Amino acid sequence: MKPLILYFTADFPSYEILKRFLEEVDPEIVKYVEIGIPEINPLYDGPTIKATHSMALKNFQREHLRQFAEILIKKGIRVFALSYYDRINKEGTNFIHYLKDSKFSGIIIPDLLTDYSEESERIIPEIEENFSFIPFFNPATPDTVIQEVSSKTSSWIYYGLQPSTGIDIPFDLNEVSRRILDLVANREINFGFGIRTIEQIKEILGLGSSGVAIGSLMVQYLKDNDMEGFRNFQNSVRGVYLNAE
Amino acid sequence: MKPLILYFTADFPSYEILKRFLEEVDPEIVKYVEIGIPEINPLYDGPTIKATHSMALKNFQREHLRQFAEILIKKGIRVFALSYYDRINKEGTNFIHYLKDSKFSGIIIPDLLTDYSEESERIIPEIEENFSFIPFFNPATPDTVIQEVSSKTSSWIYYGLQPSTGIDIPFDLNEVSRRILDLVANREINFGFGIRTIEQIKEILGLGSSGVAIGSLMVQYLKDNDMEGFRNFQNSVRGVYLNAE
Amino acid sequence: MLSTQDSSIIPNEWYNIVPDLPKQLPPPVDRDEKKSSIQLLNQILPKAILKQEFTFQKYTKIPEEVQEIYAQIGRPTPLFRAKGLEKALDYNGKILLKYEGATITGSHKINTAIPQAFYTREEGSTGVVTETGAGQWGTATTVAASLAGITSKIFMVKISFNQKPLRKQIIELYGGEIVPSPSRETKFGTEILSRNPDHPGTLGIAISEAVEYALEHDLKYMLGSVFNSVLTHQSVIGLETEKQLEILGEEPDVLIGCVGGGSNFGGFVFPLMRKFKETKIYASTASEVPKFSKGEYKYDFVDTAKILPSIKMYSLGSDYVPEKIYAGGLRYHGAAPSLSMLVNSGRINSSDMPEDKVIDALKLFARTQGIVAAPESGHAIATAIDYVKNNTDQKETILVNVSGHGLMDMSIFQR
Amino acid sequence: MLSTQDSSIIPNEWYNIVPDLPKQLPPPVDRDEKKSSIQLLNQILPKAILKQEFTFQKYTKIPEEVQEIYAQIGRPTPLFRAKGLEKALDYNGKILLKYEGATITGSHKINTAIPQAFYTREEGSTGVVTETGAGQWGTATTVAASLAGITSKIFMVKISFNQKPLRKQIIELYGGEIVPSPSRETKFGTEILSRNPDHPGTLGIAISEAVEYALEHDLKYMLGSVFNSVLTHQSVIGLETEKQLEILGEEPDVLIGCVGGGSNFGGFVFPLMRKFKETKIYASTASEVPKFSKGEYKYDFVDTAKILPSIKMYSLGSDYVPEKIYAGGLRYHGAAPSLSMLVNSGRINSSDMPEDKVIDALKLFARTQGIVAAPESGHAIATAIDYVKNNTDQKETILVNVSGHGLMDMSIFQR
Ligand SMILES: Cc1ncc(COP(=O)(O)O)c(C=O)c1O
Ligand SMILES: Cc1ncc(COP(=O)(O)O)c(C=O)c1O
Repeated sequence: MKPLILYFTADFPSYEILKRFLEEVDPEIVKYVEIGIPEINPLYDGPTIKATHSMALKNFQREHLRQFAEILIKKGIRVFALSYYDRINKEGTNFIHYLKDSKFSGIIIPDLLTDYSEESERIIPEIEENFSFIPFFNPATPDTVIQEVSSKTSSWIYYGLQPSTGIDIPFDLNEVSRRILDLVANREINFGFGIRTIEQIKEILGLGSSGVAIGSLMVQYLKDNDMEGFRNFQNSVRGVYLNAE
Repeated sequence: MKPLILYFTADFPSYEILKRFLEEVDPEIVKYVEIGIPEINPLYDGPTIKATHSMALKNFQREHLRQFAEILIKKGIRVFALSYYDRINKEGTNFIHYLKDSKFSGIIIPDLLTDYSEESERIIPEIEENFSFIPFFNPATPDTVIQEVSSKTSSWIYYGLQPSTGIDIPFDLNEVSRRILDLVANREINFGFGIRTIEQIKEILGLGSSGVAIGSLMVQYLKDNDMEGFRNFQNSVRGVYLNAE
Repeated sequence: MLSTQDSSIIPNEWYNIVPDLPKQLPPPVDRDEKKSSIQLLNQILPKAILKQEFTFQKYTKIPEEVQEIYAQIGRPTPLFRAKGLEKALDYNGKILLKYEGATITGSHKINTAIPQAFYTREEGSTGVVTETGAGQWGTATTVAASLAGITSKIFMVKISFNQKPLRKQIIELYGGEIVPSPSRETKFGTEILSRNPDHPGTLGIAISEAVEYALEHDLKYMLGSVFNSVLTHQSVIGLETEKQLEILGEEPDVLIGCVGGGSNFGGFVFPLMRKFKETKIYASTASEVPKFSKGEYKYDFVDTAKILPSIKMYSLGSDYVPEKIYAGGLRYHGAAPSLSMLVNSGRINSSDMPEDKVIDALKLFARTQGIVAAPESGHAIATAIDYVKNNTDQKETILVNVSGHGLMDMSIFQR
Repeated sequence: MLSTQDSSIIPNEWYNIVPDLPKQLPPPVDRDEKKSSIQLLNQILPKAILKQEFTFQKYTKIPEEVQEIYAQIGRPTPLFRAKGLEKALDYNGKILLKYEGATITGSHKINTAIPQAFYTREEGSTGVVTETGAGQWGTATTVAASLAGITSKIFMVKISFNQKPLRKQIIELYGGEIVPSPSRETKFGTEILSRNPDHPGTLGIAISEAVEYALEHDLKYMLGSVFNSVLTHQSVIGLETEKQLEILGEEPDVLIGCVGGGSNFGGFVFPLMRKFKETKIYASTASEVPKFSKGEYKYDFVDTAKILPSIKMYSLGSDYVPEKIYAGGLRYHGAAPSLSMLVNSGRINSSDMPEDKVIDALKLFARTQGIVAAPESGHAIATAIDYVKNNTDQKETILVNVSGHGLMDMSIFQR
């Protein structure tokens, strides 16, 4: 089955609630989970996710990450961290080691290529040495950057459908996906950022070669601690996935 | 030899002086003489000739025309009248008959095609019935008019090098003559209006098919009653003509 | 090649209609027995212009440098289909526009200014002088002079000069010298000022000053319209249009232009009359200056000052002063001799357009075609709109010359 | 075919440089946690524009109607050799000019106004709203709206509105509605006027009013520069130039343009950078607004009013107020993100030009080329002249974009 990826901000809306949601994640359809590390200014997240960061920051403890990972890994789901460059920079390789020790499979750094492209030349190989760097591309990523960064990494690629998530910017899925699929053939590319309906998931899967990452769409369930809603949501997605087979 | 044509305004500067000049006209080189009938407003004459008209008007008597003609015809020179339309119109066929009786060979009406083109359709055939109508064309005469009027007449054609005479307007002889020669082949076409030097006579003769009419160039000799000058002038022209053979 | 505009469309010969007229053109004449105005022209015009003026060649080679400058100032100007206007008028035929406003000085005037300045320089004169009323002609003269590398001096009617500071700015920017007329730079102007220091000036006075200045300083005088040589230079408009029609595969049923002195009209229409012999033709004039409908076809002075020769033309009298000034370029009392003859013979129709219709036409044109046309050109557009309204079921191709843009004349919309 | 200008030169796809940049373009971001300015754009921009703004396709098809209107407003604009200027500078190389002043509104602004108005109508909105400072953008907006058959409303900074009555006239003539800002037509304006009835207005206030008005009346807001979609539309300039260079058989060694928000510059230079990888490139700015030499490369607000998103660009700070106003279009505090990135990376050089050099350049240009260029474009010309003077023995081909004509801005020569 094609990969489905769920995104959660660590400790949103609280340590306990998130843990319960993670336990509910269905390994039959979810292949990876991304855990976002809360930030003061998550620049490239849209307002929905941004709001989760400011709430999560109050609760966040680094140790929780290991616990979240444990829950998922037990079910056979791989876990990836999503962190802005600032934290990596401050905590240094330490942080990467911690993630690796905690059984995270890799890390996504959404602002690295945009705002720290010089640093990226050094950091990507460093990370790749004993961990996975998941390239985060979007329609604004230049061809040359996509080709170069892809060639320096081996894991899957996260492709944001737009430069910021959570905002209702119109785009033409077909157009937006064509370029990346043409540029990086034979590689797992999962699309995310700005998926707003179950319908769209269907559409994206129809484009052929990729799975889907979902974030903003689940925030309301977490906020409301609506486990029932989350379950139904997973089931609807499963329906779409099965149909797409 | 190619035709040389001299123009005199009747009774300028006086009946007597003009008579003496006409007697001096050299039949070896002069083929035709034009006699202009004085007018109050000889519209298409330049200032030099215009001035002769206003002087001549005081002296003019119609009967003199016959006497001028006689002098010339005796020498074998043909005589043509030059008259503005107004007089023809006022005096009617009478005037034409008078000219014919006086042994004039034909008439030139410089304003006919320009200002009385409707009337010309009637008048030209009328004149041509028993007299000669000498078409007066210039660079402003349209192609169609040149062709039509030429076909209705049989005598020689007077081609003015510019629309008014006696004024130092520059023109390209070659350009100006080419059109008329192309439009009316195999016809005697004499050029006049605006010939200001003996040199130019040479040039015009060099163009091939045509003689030359001279007017303004002689006015000073008449005014000064300078018979000597006139004789020398005729001799210079003869020189040019002989060289052109 | 100077430009990638298709410069093969720029003609290499001007066309002079005179040899193709149905009747012979009455020549310019002197009416003052004491001084010859034709002799005067001889002193103040370049020989090449005089030659063109008095000995009519059907085709005159356009000097290569002039062709190059034509390309530089925006020739060929566009010919395009006015789809917006057609739609607004709900017209099933076609409206095509030749747009002289696309030249860098914004009107057709530059088409004759360039060769006149060029010949002046070729014949060794160091500069040109002319008069200007509204300012269009003065601007074209200055640009042409600067491009030819000679000086230019413009006598501008004082009242206009004061009302239109932009004109002073642009003429100076282009390197010309501009003086309000009457001025103290000529005897004639000085004399007028000594009698009335606040004299507002007239076009006649400005012409007199320009001519005197040219004579005194051994400069050449530039002719803005009416004269046949000017119409000949303007034939680039129609000659280009002819080639462009061929490219578009169109044939016009109706030709329309506006008439001040007749130069844009003649330049546009005459070359096209050769091939399109059956077209209907409309010359649009201002109702305030109804030269064709109320004027007489006679010899009259070219200029109010009676300095230049007389020519046979439709004229309201050289002293005629129209009331309004909203289309400065159409205030002239007469019209070029060749055009006058063709109106007189019935080949060309005339159409008087009142101010309100012209303003409406200009507004509609701006909104549907995006172009602010010159008030003068607005007359041609108004006549075209009128024609369409009176012939709605026809599916004809109407070809209109839009002689200039109106960006410097927008004050007319303030009323 | 609408026109006999060689319309095959008009491109049928716009080019967006973003996928070809050396680094990833930092996206527009929100900096206010309470309200999302990106969400706001979503409400006031046509979907098609938003799409172009946020999901970057290297090539976007130009809708056929937009291509037709491009032809109607004077595209392709000419590319020609500036022989007069070369001669005056005694330069042995070549100077080529792309001249956007040849469009009917006199500058490149119309290139983006047309598609924005078109998409607005296609998506069912009945009109557009925008702000204008000097008036160029307002005029282009109104013409584009009228040609698309929708309404336009322009909030013009009150002090400019009072100084430039021509702009009001032309916008109304073109069928637009123009209001001095602050006005009583918005809550924002009303509030400002209640505190100070004589408030002269600022561009920030005008933007706020335009945005509020668009929201309240369900209209679309038009973007004049800086945004990537605008630069994409402006790519018609460079794409045409590329084809025209091919026709002329020329290859540029140097590219020069002026920078306000960066739209004419980006539109001109970016498409050419694809093929001519070794060219030297100069972005000319006003010494009074030295955004590249004195500004910082950082996230900053697009507009003084802080209503629109923040973008990463060279900026003098969104509160920066330059002293002088002689080149209104270059007063903007920042520059488009893609252009800023390329200046930051060193690929594009910047050149600050002081007023006196620009005025001299404009004069020389007028006299040798016959064109009154816009003061903004005068910077590009001045930079080109400087380049020639510093590289006299080179025989290079210098290609300059002249973004507009200056016929409406001649007051700058009065001082
Ligand atoms: C734009 C424009 N059109 C037309 C005219 C009328 O002149 P003409 O009839 O000689 O073309 C003028 C004269 O100033 C003009 O400026
Ligand atoms: C003629 C002209 N050129 C240049 C500019 C600068 O804008 P941009 O840098 O977006 O092209 C303007 C802006 O008003 C302008 O009117």
